[in-house]
Amino acid sequence: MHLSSWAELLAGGLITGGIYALVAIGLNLQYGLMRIMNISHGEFLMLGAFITWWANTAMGLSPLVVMPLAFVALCALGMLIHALCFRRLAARAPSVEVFEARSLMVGFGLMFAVQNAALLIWGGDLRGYEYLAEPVSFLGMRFTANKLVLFGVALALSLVFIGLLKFTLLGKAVRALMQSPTGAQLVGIDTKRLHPLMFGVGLGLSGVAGSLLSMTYEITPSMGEPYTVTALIVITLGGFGSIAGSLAGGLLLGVVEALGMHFSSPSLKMLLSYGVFIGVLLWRPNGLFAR
Amino acid sequence: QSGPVRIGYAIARTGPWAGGAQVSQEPNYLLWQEQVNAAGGLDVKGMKRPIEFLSYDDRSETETCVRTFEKLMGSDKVDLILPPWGSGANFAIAPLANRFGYPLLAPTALSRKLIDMNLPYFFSLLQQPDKMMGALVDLLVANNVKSIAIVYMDDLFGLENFAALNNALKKTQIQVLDRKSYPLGVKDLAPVLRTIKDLNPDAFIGITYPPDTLLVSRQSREIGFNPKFFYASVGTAFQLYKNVMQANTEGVVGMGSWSVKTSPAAKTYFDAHVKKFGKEPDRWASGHCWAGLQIMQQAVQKVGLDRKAMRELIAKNEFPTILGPIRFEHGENASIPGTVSQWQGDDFEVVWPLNRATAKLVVPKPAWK
Amino acid sequence: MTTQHLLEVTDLSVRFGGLVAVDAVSATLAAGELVGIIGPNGAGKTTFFNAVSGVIAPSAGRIVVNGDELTGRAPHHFAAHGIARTFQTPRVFADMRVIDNVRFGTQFAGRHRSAPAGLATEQEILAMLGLEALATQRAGDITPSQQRLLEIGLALGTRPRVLLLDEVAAGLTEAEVDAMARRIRRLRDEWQLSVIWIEHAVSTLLRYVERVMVLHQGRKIADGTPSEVVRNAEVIEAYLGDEMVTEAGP
Amino acid sequence: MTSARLAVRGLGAGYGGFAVLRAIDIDALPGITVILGPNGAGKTTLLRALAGLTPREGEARLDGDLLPSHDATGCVRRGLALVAEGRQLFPQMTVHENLELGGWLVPAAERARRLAQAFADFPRLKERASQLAGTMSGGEQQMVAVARAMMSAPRLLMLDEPSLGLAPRMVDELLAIVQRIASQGVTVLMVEQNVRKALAIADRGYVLERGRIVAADTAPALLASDAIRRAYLGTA
Amino acid sequence: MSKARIAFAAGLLATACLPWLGSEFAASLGLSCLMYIALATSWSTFCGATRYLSLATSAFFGIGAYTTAVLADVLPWPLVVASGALVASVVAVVMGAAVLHLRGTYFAVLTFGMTELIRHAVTYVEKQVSGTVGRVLMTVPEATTVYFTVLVIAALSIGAAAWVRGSRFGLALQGIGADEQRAQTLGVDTRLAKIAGFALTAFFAGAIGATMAVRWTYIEPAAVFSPFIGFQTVLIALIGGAASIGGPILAAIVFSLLAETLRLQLPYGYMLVLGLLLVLCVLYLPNGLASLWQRKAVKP
Ligand SMILES: Nc1ncnc2c1ncn2[C@@H]1O[C@H](COP(=O)(O)OP(=O)(O)OP(=O)(O)O)[C@@H](O)[C@H]1O
Ligand SMILES: Nc1ncnc2c1ncn2[C@@H]1O[C@H](COP(=O)(O)OP(=O)(O)OP(=O)(O)O)[C@@H](O)[C@H]1O
Ligand SMILES: [Mg+2]
Ligand SMILES: [Mg+2]
Repeated sequence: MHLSSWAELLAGGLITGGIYALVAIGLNLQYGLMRIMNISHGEFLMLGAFITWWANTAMGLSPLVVMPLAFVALCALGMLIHALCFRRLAARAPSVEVFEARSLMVGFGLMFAVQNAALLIWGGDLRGYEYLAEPVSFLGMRFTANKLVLFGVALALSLVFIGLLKFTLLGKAVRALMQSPTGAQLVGIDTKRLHPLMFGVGLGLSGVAGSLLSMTYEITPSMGEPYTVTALIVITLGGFGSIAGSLAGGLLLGVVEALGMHFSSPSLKMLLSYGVFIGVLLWRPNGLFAR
Repeated sequence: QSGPVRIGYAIARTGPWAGGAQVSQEPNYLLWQEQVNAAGGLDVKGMKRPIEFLSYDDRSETETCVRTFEKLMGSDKVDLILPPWGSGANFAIAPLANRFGYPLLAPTALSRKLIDMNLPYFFSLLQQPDKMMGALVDLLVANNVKSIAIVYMDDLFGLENFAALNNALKKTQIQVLDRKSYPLGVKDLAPVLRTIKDLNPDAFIGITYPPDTLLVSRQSREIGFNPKFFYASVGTAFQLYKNVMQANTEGVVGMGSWSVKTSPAAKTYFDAHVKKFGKEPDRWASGHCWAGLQIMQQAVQKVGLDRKAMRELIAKNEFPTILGPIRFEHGENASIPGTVSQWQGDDFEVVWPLNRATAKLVVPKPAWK
Repeated sequence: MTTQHLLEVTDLSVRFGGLVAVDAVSATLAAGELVGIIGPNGAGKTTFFNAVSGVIAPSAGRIVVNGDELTGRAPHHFAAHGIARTFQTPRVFADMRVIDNVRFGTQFAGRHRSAPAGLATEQEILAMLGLEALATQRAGDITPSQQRLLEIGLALGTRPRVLLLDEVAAGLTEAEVDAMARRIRRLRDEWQLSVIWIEHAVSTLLRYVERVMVLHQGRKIADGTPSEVVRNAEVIEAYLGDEMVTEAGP
Repeated sequence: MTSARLAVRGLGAGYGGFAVLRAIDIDALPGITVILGPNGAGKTTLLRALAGLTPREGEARLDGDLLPSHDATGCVRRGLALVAEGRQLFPQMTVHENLELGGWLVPAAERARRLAQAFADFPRLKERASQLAGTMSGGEQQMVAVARAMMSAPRLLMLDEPSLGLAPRMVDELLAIVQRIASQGVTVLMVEQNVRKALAIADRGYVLERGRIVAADTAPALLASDAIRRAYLGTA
Repeated sequence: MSKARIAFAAGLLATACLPWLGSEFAASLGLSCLMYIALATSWSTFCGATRYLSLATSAFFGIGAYTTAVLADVLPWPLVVASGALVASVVAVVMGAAVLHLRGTYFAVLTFGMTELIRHAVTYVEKQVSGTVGRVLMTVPEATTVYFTVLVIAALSIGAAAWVRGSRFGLALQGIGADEQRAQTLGVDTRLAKIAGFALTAFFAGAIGATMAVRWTYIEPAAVFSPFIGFQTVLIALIGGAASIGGPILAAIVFSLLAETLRLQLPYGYMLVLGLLLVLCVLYLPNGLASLWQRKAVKP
């Protein structure tokens, strides 16, 4: 294979990896920082995708315009859901472990509900549209423009959140809340505002991911589950709560898959990526990038 | 007796099967019911009775599907049943229907094994893999294709078709440059397509499901892989394919068996479908699904709701349908040969075999735009 | 080998990354001994207990219990060999009743061992600790000081030969610390348990133990009778300050 | 200094209908006030009620400002800090992060200054700044708890058994630090079992028994009192 | 205690009569209740006590199903089911030895990953060996045989759960759930206990998979290793209250019947309603259905 083919292969893997990281950010905020195992993550991603598809096909809006709107809409929805469900759960759960189990169940409930609300509104068949699907050539490599946009946004969002959590106390405050609610109150962290906001942002980011993904993949009401799984794997690999970790973990997974596919076949690739995932966790039980 | 005719079915409205079921099957059921009822009802040996559906979601779960059909046939004792979607569900339901004695005219059961089970009440409408792949290889040979690369799905459908394809290739000089399998739910096939592009085959054969059909098409376009023949099996016949690929559908080949030019009745059906749902039926299984409903309707008209008599009638006679006359042999549709279709302009035209073709094959495929 | 020691620790070291929490400590415990451990905060006392009870694997050194080498084995092997311990921050089973907490050990490490009269049943153990009134309470509902007492109950349930006590008297008033010390003495005197006791209440501790080890920055800097240790200049410098000068003339 | 910094009137508190404290009046001036009492007297409950962690009745004013009931964050905003029983650290975060969060409400510049002060007071914490708080030794965790409370620049500092688990020398150092803080005008309210040492540096003391104040006096007077000696100082 | 036994016996008797008294549909509904009773009960026997959230039920179910697919024509029926259970347990021992040192979400995600790994491995091996992925079951036992097999498995799983709760083994599992290291220092060989418990769970899930497979005629990895089997099991156990025996049983019945009723009565929006009901249930009955009768029992 030519050098340029290699470059293309690796770059393709990185782009896929960037997509994985993008899908994971929202869940990473919710689970990594707040221990809300939002198993309905993929469903909200699906909502973002449907909103974008609908705005594009019905009103002709560009997905890039819809993306911030999807963020705001899902963010608001997230805060509402937090107020209705998770606030009560957090107040009543005797321990973080119990809280996790219960939020998992709420997640399932939301998953059923959201998926089927979408089904009632939009129906069960596959949908898709075309946007920025022209291939772009650079440095002898060819990728579609929408994937490059996806990758760019994934990278930018990851960096923004890495910075936000690194250079402000915000991320630590959110984590603190879960480790010792009393301790957090005693240092003056406003528990009533911070959590809903963070949950909302997490959901908003799922929406952004869905919005962008709708440009390259088909959408159906049941499309969410695989994304939830991907997100979960990526954040586990990178270490819960570490955005940098999941960016690195996502990229790693993308490259491993691309190489695996090249050297074996896509079927073996699944064995390979789950093998890598399990191997990594057995070797570094707290994720690749845990301290 | 003059009450409604009760017809029961379970089909996927939620879960992974819903995408296929909601394109090729349930809309046709609903359209049929509407049309028949609008015409005064189903003709049961001369008496017109309205159709009442007892329809449920099978959640894309075999177990739920089995349980629901047990309820429909065992407890509700419906007059007739309509098949669920997909080979897996039909595998589970066919023996059950046989036990209860309900004719099952399945439009989306694709496995030679199912036919080989020799269940008297089971009828398969869609062309089986050996036929479809045979037709494809004939087409390739006729067009002087020397080398191909195959990508196929890791499930029953993919593997049976792959085996049938290899079988058909044995008698030819065609060289297979690469064969790669992929699993359900794959999200990226670019590395594989790049390898294939470097091998530069005359034809690309994808034995794929709708999401992957789109994936290989999009990604082939992305990396600039444009062989003379670009074949992708399931989903090319869907309107979705046109919606997503737009002008890039031109020249793409796939599994299809009819178009509006196949028969005037097909055109009428097509238009009615578009009118009711605002979307086109797919050019493959939907046609067979509709044909199945037509056959059932004719059988009921002749022998009423005596299901045993219905089975005998269906097994031994030929029925006119939108796809042309259909006759079953050992439960298999013996009338419709394997077919290949191609996107030309806004339609997915049948291009092989020549006696069923609605248009002439365009070769080579024009470049991706 | 002449005297058979119950517990024999040789050159035990525990490292956390670059930090040496326990540094080549050797120590022995004979049957029926009551030994105190003192040392500044972070000296490695708790870590020493962790290693000697199998809770963490040492980085170097050997631990021999009753003639069997147990270095690096899982904690239940230590428990099976008769080593029982308390945790500095109580780790009782919060959702179980107090009495079930004590019963736990009797079902496992203590199952095939006979207990001395007076410490045989869960009730007797609770009575000995003065917790009998709380027997049916949920263990998570009792106060931290009571939980520290219950920690001893958990340990006694395993019918141990060696008891490792980690600051069980923390948070008690002087009078209460004294009562605790007498209770520990009884465990040794009446039931022949060997005890190692960590406590910062030095003046009381030194009055009740016959031997005391001093840890400082992971190393053992002194090991002797209380009166020897309080005169040791290094110990005074590292730990005692002017604490004992006024109070604890022997 | 005449006006009491902290004024508590008629405070009552309990758990689920069961009253632990009744009609408590306390005045604390800038300087150190200790609260003594046997196990289970309600000392912890008193501090938790003042800090807004448990609901209470009665009123508490800090410099005339009403401290809100059952609103810990509100109390912290008004200048209160509590070193709680059980320490309430963030075990999976480093010492440094724990301290930073202690200064959550403080501007960044002030936070940095206070962090430097905390590290100067507790050199051990500086050495271990990047160790997870949950893996620190018992006494070290106590230091983190005290240092964290000081990060928020409180006007009222409440300490629940600050010497718990500390080695004798460390207790002396800690009390010296508390004394220094008090001398800077902070009001310190401290629960201590180490009665002798606590009274030695305190200005005033209250004795709490079974939920009521049974004695209140200056520290020297309490230290001299026979009742106190008998109840809390053992035989020595 | 004896009250519970009487209820158990009565329930058993009633369920045993169902195929004759009720309709085909009632029997098949009963079958699905029994299946989830067995899965949820055996899951919570281990996972409820130790608080290990295992998502591997699908793996064991699928392994059982495949064992049947391979052996159904060779062995008599009871041996087929037993083999399914045994193979699943053996896999559980290997899997457990690898992952049971991890806790919490890491464990959950890893068991999920291993299930997927097994699914892909089975697919791959099948493809290499038989050239296809699915297997068609030609000879299958009578519907009533299937029903009674599941009934026996469910009864055994309840029996096992009751036995474990009163035993030292159960106490060890409980100790592991509360504070594993503390339990170790009190003499529990936690590694052994965990692997044994995990294998026990797998045993029942494997048996159920082996039995239910014959209802499907056609067995393929995507269907029998479907993660939703594992999810539903967890969900039912948690709705019921994983720490009790009655909770998961009741939840299996309530959930199956409710889901089925809603599905039949509200063919379009039922999942929406089901989802909302689930959320409400967690919010207002956070300790599961078991808390309905336990609340009175615990407080003196
Ligand atoms: N898991 C760990 N990782 C890193 N450092 C640790 C860990 N556990 C203990 N340490 C460090 O090892 C040293 C010894 O700790 P240890 O708990 O043994 O002290 P100690 O003598 O019991 O002190 P104290 O009297 O305060 O309880 C301490 O400095 C502590 O911070
Ligand atoms: N969460 C609780 N629920 C019910 N009762 C409680 C709770 N916490 C404390 N109590 C009871 O309230 C009383 C006062 O407890 P508190 O902790 O305030 O005492 P204290 O003076 O701090 O004792 P100590 O010196 O042991 O710390 C005790 O009788 C205790 O049993
Ligand atoms: Mg210690
Ligand atoms: Mg207290």
